[in-house]
Amino acid sequence: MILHTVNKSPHTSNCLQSCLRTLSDQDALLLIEDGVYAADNHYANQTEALGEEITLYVLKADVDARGLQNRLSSRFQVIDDAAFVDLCVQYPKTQSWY
Amino acid sequence: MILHTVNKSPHTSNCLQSCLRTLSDQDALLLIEDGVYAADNHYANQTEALGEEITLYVLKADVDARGLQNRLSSRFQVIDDAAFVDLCVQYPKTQSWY
Amino acid sequence: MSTTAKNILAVMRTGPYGNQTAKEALDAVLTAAAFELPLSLLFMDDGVFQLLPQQDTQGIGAKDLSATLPVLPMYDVERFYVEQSSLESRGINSAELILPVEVLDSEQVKVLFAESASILSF
Amino acid sequence: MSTTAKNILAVMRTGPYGNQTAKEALDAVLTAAAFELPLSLLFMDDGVFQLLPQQDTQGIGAKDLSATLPVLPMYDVERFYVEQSSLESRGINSAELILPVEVLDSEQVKVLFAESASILSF
Amino acid sequence: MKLSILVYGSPNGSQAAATAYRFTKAALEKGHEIYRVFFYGDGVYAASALNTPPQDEQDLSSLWRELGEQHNLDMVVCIAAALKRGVLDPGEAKRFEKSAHNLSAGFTLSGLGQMMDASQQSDRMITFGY
Amino acid sequence: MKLSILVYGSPNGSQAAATAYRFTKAALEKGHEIYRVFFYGDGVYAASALNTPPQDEQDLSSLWRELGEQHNLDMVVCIAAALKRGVLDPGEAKRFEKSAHNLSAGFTLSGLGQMMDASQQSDRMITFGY
Repeated sequence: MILHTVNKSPHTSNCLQSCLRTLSDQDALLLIEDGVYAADNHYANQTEALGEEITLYVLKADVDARGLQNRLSSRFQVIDDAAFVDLCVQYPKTQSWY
Repeated sequence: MILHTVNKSPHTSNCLQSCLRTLSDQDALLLIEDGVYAADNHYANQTEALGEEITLYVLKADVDARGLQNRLSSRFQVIDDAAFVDLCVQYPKTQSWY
Repeated sequence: MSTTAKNILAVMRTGPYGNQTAKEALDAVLTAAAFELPLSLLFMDDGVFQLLPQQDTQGIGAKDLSATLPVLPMYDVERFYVEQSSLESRGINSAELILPVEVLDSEQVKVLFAESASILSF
Repeated sequence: MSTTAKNILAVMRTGPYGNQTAKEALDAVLTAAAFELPLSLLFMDDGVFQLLPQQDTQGIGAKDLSATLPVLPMYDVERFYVEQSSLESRGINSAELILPVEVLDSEQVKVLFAESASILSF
Repeated sequence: MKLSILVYGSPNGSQAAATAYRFTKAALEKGHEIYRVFFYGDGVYAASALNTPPQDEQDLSSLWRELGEQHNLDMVVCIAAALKRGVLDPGEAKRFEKSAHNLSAGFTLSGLGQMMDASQQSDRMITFGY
Repeated sequence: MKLSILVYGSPNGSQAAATAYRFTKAALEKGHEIYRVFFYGDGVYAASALNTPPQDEQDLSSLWRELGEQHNLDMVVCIAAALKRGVLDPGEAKRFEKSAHNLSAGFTLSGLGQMMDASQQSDRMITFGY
C-alpha cells in the first residue's frame, strides 16, 4: 500500500504515465502542484479508467490556485493539507513522481 | 528563418512536440543537452518525417556525454560548439524550447 | 527606444504556479511594456492555464498572476495570441479566458514567429 | 545499523547529465551502501540512460557517472533492476548496459515497490 | 507518528519547496513528531539567510526558521549540496577561505548519513521533488 | 556580430548554465562581440561568490568570472531575481540590513531593462532555459 504523489502537469511531463504503470490495487494517487491538471474532467480519461480499488485524491490549495474548482473529474476527492498528512500516515510508504 | 533549440528529453517532456508544431520550412532544429535523445535512431521517426527543407542538428558534446555516438539517426548533422555559434549567426532569430 | 524598435514576441509556455517562470516572464513583459516596445504575447502549452478564471492562490501562498495579467492592456499591450491546439488538448474555450485573445492555428503561429524580430522564450 | 535495517528502494528516473539529480542520487546511494543498508536500485524512465556505455563527458565539463556506477557492486550493492517498458520505448537492449541488471515487467515492478520498506524517489 | 521530510526543490524554481513547508506545518498541527527535515539538491537554497523576497511575496526561509524555532525542528542541509551551491556556515566559510557565510539560523549543515538515518528512524518519509 | 546571452538555469539544477558558458566562450573565440550576458530566474545563482564545488567538478562561477575579466564582459544579474534568491551586492546587503553580501566579482546587479536593451541592441539573442 503506497501513496503516490504526482506534481507535474500531464500535458508537459511523463510523470503521471510512469506512475500509472506502477500503481497497485490498494495504492492511492494524490495529485499536487501542477499534477492537479490531470484531475481536469477534460483530461481525466486515463485516471477514470483505473479500478475503484485505487483511490484518487487532489490537493485543494493547488486546485483553487489554478482555477480548476469547477472542472474536476468526480473520480477525485478534494483534500486539504491536513488530510494529505493523514494519507501519509495511513499508507506506510510514499513514492513521489516529479 | 528561425533556429529552434530543444534541451529536454522527448521521453519525459513535450518540448519537442511543441517545437515540431511550429517549425516552418527553412527553419532549423538543433538538439542540445537532454534534447539529443530525440536524435537516437530508435526514436527519430518523427523528426525523420520532417521535410528536407528543415535542417536537423545535434550538439556533439551532448551526444558524446550520453553515449549516443553510434545510435544517431543519419538525418542529423553532428556539430560542435563553434558551429552552434555559426548557426546562431546564420539564422536571424532563435526560439529555445525548454 | 520605441520608434525604430524591434518587435518582440514573448512565448509563455508554463503554468502559473509550478515554478516562478510565469511570474518572472510577466515581469519581463511588463518591463518591455514600460519601455514602450512593440510586444506580442503567445500563450501555448501549459501557458494557456495562466488565463483560466477563478484562480485563488491564498492556499499556496503565491501572488495571484491572473490579477496582474489583465493590467497589460492598460500598458498598451494588446496583442494576446493563444495556440489553438494547446487550448483544444486542454478542453479550454477561448471565450472563458481572462484576456481577450486571438486563437491561432499552427500556420498562423508560424507566421507570428516569422514576423517577430526578437523572441523571448519562457 | 544493518541488522534490523529497513530495506531501501532507490528509484532513479532522470538522465545522467540534464541536471545534477542523477549525480546526487548516486551520492545518496553510495552513502546508504557505506552504512550497509539493504538497498535496491530501480532504473526507469530516462534513468535507464545512466546505464548506456561509451559516455564521454569531456566536452560538457561534467563528471562521468558511468565511471562511478560500476563501483557499486564493490560496496555490496548488487540488486539493479530496470523497468522493461522504459528500455523498450528507448530501443535499449539490457545486455549492452554497464551494470548487470534484472529486467522487470510492470507486475514485477509493483512487487518490488511493495516489498521495499522505504523509498528514495529521484 | 514520526515523520521525515525531504526537500529537493529550489524555493523559486519549484513549488515543491512551498508545499513541503505547508505539509510540515500541517503535520505539526496534527500533533505528529517531525523527526527531521532534510534539504538536498537545489532545495538547500531555502537555507540562505540572504534571501530577500519582495514584501508581498512569501519568504520561505523566514517561515522555515520560525517553524523550526517554534517546534525545535531538526532542519538539516546536505553539506555537499550546500557547498557547491554557496550555502555556507561560518566553519565552512573559514575552511574554504570564503568572504562570507550565509546559512540561516535554525539550519544545520551535515552529511547524507542524516538522510539515511531519517529513512531508518522515521515511521514515514516523504519527498518533495523539484 | 553582436550577441546577447540569456541564462535561466540554476548551475546545478540544469545543464543550461554550463551550455550557456560554453556557447559564450565559443562565440568569443570566433571573434564575435558579446553585448551582454543576462542572468535571470535561478540562473542568478551562478553569480554567488560563495559557490564551492568539489575540486573535481566544474566551477561555473569562477569560469564566468575569468571569462568576464579576459573579455571585459557585461555580465548582468537581474536584481529582482537575485534579491529573492539571496544574491546581494554590498549596496543591497546594506539597504536590507543583511549580514553579508555574496555577488561575485565581474557581475553587476541591474534591472530587467537591461534584458530589453539587449533585445534591441544585439544582432542576436539566445536563451538558455532551465
